[in-house]
Amino acid sequence: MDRLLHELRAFLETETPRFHEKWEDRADSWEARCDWQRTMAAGGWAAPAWSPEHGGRGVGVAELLAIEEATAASGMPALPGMLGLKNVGPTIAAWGTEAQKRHLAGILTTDEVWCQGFSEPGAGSDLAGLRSRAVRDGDDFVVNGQKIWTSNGMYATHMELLVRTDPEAPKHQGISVLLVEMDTPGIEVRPIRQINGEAEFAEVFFTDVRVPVGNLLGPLNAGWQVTRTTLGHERSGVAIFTARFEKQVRELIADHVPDGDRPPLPPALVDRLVGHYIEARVLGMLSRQMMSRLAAGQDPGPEQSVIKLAWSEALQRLAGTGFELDGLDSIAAEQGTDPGHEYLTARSATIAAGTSQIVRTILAERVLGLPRG
Amino acid sequence: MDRLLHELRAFLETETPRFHEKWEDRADSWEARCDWQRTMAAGGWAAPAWSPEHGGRGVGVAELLAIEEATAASGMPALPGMLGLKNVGPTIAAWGTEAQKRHLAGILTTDEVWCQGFSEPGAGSDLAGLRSRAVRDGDDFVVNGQKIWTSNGMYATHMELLVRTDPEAPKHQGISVLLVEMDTPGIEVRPIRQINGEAEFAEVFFTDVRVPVGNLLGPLNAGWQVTRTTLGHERSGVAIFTARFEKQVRELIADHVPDGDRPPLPPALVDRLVGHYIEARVLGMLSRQMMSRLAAGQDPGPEQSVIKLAWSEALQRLAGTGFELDGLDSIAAEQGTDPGHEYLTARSATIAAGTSQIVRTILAERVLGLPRG
Amino acid sequence: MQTTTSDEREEFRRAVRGFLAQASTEDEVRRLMADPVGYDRGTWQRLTGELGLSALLVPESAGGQGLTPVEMAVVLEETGRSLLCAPAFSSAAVATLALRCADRSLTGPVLSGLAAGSTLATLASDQVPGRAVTAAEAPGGWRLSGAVTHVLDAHIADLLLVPVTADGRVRLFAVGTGTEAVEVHRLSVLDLTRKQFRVDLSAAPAQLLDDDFGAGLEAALDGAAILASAELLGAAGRCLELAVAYALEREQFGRPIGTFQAVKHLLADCLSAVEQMRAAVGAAAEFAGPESDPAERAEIASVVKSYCSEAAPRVAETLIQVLGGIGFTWEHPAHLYLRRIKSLEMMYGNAARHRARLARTLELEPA
Amino acid sequence: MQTTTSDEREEFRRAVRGFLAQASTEDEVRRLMADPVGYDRGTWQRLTGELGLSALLVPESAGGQGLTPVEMAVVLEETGRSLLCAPAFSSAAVATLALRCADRSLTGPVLSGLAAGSTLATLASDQVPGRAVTAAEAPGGWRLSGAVTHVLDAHIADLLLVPVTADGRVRLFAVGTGTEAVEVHRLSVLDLTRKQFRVDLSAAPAQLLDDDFGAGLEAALDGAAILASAELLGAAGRCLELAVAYALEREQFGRPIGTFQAVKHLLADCLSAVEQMRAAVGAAAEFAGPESDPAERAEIASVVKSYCSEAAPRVAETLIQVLGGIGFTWEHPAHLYLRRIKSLEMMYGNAARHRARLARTLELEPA
Repeated sequence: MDRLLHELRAFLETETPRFHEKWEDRADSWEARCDWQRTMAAGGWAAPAWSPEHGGRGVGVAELLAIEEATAASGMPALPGMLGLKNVGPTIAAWGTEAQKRHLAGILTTDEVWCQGFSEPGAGSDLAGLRSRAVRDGDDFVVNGQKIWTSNGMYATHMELLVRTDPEAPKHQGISVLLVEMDTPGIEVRPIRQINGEAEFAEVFFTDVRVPVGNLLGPLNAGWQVTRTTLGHERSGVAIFTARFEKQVRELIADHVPDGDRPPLPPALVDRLVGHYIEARVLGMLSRQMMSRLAAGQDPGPEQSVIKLAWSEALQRLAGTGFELDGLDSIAAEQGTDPGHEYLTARSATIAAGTSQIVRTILAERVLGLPRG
Repeated sequence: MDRLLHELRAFLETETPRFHEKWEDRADSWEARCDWQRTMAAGGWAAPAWSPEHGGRGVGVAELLAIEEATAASGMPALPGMLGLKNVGPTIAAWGTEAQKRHLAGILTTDEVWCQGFSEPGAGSDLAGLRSRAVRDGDDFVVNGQKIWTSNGMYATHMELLVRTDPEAPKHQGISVLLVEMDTPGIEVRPIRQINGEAEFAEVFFTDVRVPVGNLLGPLNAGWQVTRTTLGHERSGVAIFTARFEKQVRELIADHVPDGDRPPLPPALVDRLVGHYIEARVLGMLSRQMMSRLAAGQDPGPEQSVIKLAWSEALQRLAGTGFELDGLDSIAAEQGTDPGHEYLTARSATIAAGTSQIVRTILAERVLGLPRG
Repeated sequence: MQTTTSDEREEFRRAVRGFLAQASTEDEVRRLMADPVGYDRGTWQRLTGELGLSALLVPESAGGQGLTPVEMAVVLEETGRSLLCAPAFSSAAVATLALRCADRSLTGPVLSGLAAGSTLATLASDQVPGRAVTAAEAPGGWRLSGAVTHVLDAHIADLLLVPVTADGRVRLFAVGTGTEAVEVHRLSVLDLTRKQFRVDLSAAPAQLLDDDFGAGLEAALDGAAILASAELLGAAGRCLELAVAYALEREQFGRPIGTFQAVKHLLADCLSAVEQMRAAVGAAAEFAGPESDPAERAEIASVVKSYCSEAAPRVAETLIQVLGGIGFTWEHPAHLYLRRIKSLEMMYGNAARHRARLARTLELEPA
Repeated sequence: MQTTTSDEREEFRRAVRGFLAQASTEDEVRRLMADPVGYDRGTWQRLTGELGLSALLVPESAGGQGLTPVEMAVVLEETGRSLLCAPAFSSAAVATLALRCADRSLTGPVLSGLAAGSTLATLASDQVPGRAVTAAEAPGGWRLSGAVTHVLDAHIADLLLVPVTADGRVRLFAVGTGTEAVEVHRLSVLDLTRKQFRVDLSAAPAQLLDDDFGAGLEAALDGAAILASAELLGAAGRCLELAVAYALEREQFGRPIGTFQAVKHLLADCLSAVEQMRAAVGAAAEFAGPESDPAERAEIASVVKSYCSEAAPRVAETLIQVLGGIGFTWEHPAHLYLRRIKSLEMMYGNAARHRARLARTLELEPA
């Protein structure tokens, strides 16, 4: 582990200044972030958990977390192809044909940018209630329907698409996964503007879109199991969120330590900041417990849903405290600022990737064994 | 109103010293409290809301609240026959035959002490799920079954008993009310010891208990409607709870104002006390709004359930703060004290007379119109 | 001072609600949000003309209706409910109430202008740290210099009402806008339906309205906190309506989400909060005028504003939670309510500030 | 210092749990609650003999097992879970840990007695206000006078461990009980399964165990806070099990109450709390010994004790809420758990005290 981190740090020390020299004030642009991903990929750091044959290092979860923390600490931009690297790539590696596995190289280098077509307007928390349909017609599936909340939908070249292929089967058993090129005729992408003014998601409309049968990932009508691979990977990412959350809390506190310029906070706010600190520390302990269980080859246990639930609620409360700490500046400030932005953004924490209500129901039924209602 | 309160205060000024002179340090005993109720009844103050023909004054809700507040302020013990005065009496007055109405005089004077046999072990929040049965046999009903959580069950001479008289009917439509003498053969009363060590409730067992048909209150199988009369009266009592709650909060705060002997509280506790004060003040405003609506002859609106929900949760939180304010004395103190007593007692606030969960469901379905699940 | 019966107030509420249902539709709110002026003059003229909004709080002696904050609270519950974009809150409610708290002998002409709808005023009581406003008496009259911020609707106001503290005394001045000595800088705002500004004053000519406005300013700010609570109530009440409507209509797992206990209980808690806000605003509005006892007014203002500042955001947040993804989109009006509610939460004292004041009132903290 | 693998610890846990399932049944707990002595000597001998409980934390050099607070936390999770009535927490855990934090050259014989099970000790660190304990050195040795309170199991302890502060220095003394100079007064207690006492010392003969126990006392109290958190975890975990079992079995409105979303969500929140407590106790136990860095120990002790002091009561309260009326009866064990949990909440610093210390550590408040 030490040797690995030593190599990574040396790599970052060499490459970081080169990157900044090249991109200067455009370091946050899409092009710059793609360039950085190519650099990371060349060093074997873009997807270290992938097997070496696909350009990774085959590291375990503990190493992965350490790598992610070290990379985050370098202050470099997030990799633009994260969905492909974290979610789609591992799913293709697990279920794909040899031909399909050729996508992996493109995912590493950003030649292919992947998104996931899962959520639909009529099926929010009830993911399996999706209604987009694919009907076999010769060597193609013909797809009709609509997806929503597609992250990176505006940039993507490819989509991992969840469609209903057997409308007669029980809802979890008639779903398949198709690998779709976004420039196929009949696909229309529209950005979704969020309450914070940003548009990181898209709606994607499919009208008689022809997808070759060879693009079916995994068995026909086994899409639910195939997707679970992906969701599993997504969930283990919560461990990284908690590490970031501890950092966020420490930074917010550091910004409000009284000194010559800053007067002491009102006591109720001090106590709230301390409460956030306790929550963040305990969540960190829970996530390290989960990582060490995973590292020992054990099942993750209930921690991942507990972390998702507790983290998303804690993050939202933290944003509320931040709002209050900013005082009247949270509601009106000089031009160029965006008052209340973080507070608004945090509203999605308890909705995206499973509402808090759904996660509680899952914990009660799957972990505590309470009967379905 | 002013004249009424003037008369009451004059009455209390005369009678209070007489009472204390007579009973001295036994003022809290059952006998003393019965004696006090007889004194109040003689003055027309035991049940001022009853009609004059039954020994009341026919006052409206606003007057009633003012009378209750003035009486509570006098520091005299609570009337022991409260259940009869508040709940059973009005129900008999509304539904009873002339013969049955003769109970009213006994209720006033404590010659009759009434309890209510509603809850059953198998039907807690689901009151209408009761299973105690009464079967007609000649001029009697024969009752078998069990009641639980019967307030005053150990003292009562009579019970307003809810039984199933038609086991085939839908559950709300096969219930009747019987007026039962507690010394009828076949009735066994056992105290229930509570978590705070007290025993203010009883379990009551019925084995082939014969109750004359003439003791049926209201029509056969109309017990659910008959009972609603009583529950309605019980609910309007929440307005008095909120008045007491404001007083409790003010007293707890007054006990912790820093002075020479008492150091200032830690800021987090100051803020919690202020929070309790705000809750209590707002609840008081809500309850005065309800009383003035009732006084204007309008329906009470959703306030009564809102008050029950908010008051019981607030009371429980207040007990938690009191526990913390007492420090280590809440967990161990000199002999003769009862550490944590109020905290333990407050556990019942969100359970008795409808759990908070049931009240929320009622509000959602009956006020907001959400469909039954 | 006129008083109204509760029946009259309900009739008045129906009139205001009916008008705003036509005049302040979601489309219109979104149009005005994006518009730099941010209100519709025709609608405002009808509000002042047909409904007498700007005259409501003005004494009859100055040509107004001489009604009380109780009636104004009815109006503001409706403006909050419909997200009205107009200077009703800034000018007809808060600024007019501030004038009612000042010396009557000097405020008459200003109040007459407000009643007639020919003048718009706004209270500018937030001074920029390090640039506090100072007043100098010159031969041509008073001149004010310094900067005020978080001023509502300063771009359309004819008059800024500026309290200035010097030598332990507070004076209230009226400053006419539209001169070079008054520079109005637009701020970025959370609540897009209500514009806010920083205003720089450079020896701006000013009219003295009250030479001893200390108690008046306290009364005005406490009254404003109560009026803000009325808007919070209206906006939160509407959020609850929207959430209930969605819970009845939206299906998940094959049935309306309103059948799920988790949703029911979230909404029942919102109902409890809204009913408590309603009772609190109703009780506090009786104390929001300058005639009430200052200590009682301060206490009830802090109770109601801290309660509503905490309860209303919970209701708006619950609306978004119940809506799920759709509640996180710009197209759904939920965020417009959340933005207005979070802004009102901070105005005229947030919960923390009012709780701290109550701690002093209750003697739990030193005064 | 021995360390164990997590597999060894789980095996050890199974052994302790299996023993306590037989030895600390609800009937036995209720019998001992009512008994003035309050523990069963036979059971205690088996706990010290078969399971080596009293020797667990004693160094090998003093005849103990030389294990760490990590293993003791496993024991205490189980004693909390089974409401064990015995001096495991007071003597084998807290007092033994306190001795481990003191000068090893002087504590050896006492630790040997504890390891052998022939001695019971208890930490007496709470002094009665106005009657602080003073120590005087006389020809026959030290004598202590004053009063200590909230002393666990003082009626059965052979030794009281009394820290005494004088001239800015803390000394640790051992005071033998059973003399007229040591008067033990029983207190009324909330947690009926663990007796507490006030002890009056009147020139009681005392043995000096550590002449400079300042840092040792800090270590002992922080370690005790972590050990108390382990009992809180065990008791709360059991409350959750009881609530789930009842939710599966009890029917209302014709179906098990565990099918209702409101009950599910209450219990899911409890699961979240228990899992977080478990991770926190596991992490903190590594720091509970005297070898760890004092600042790190203090920080993690405050994090885990404040978290568990708030989370565990929520779980016990939820158990009673889910049980409904039956949870409010003396006959149901729920209140026994609530009583133990609320008592542990207050011991070795409640949440407010540890949060205040964290505020200082984080420099949000002056030190």
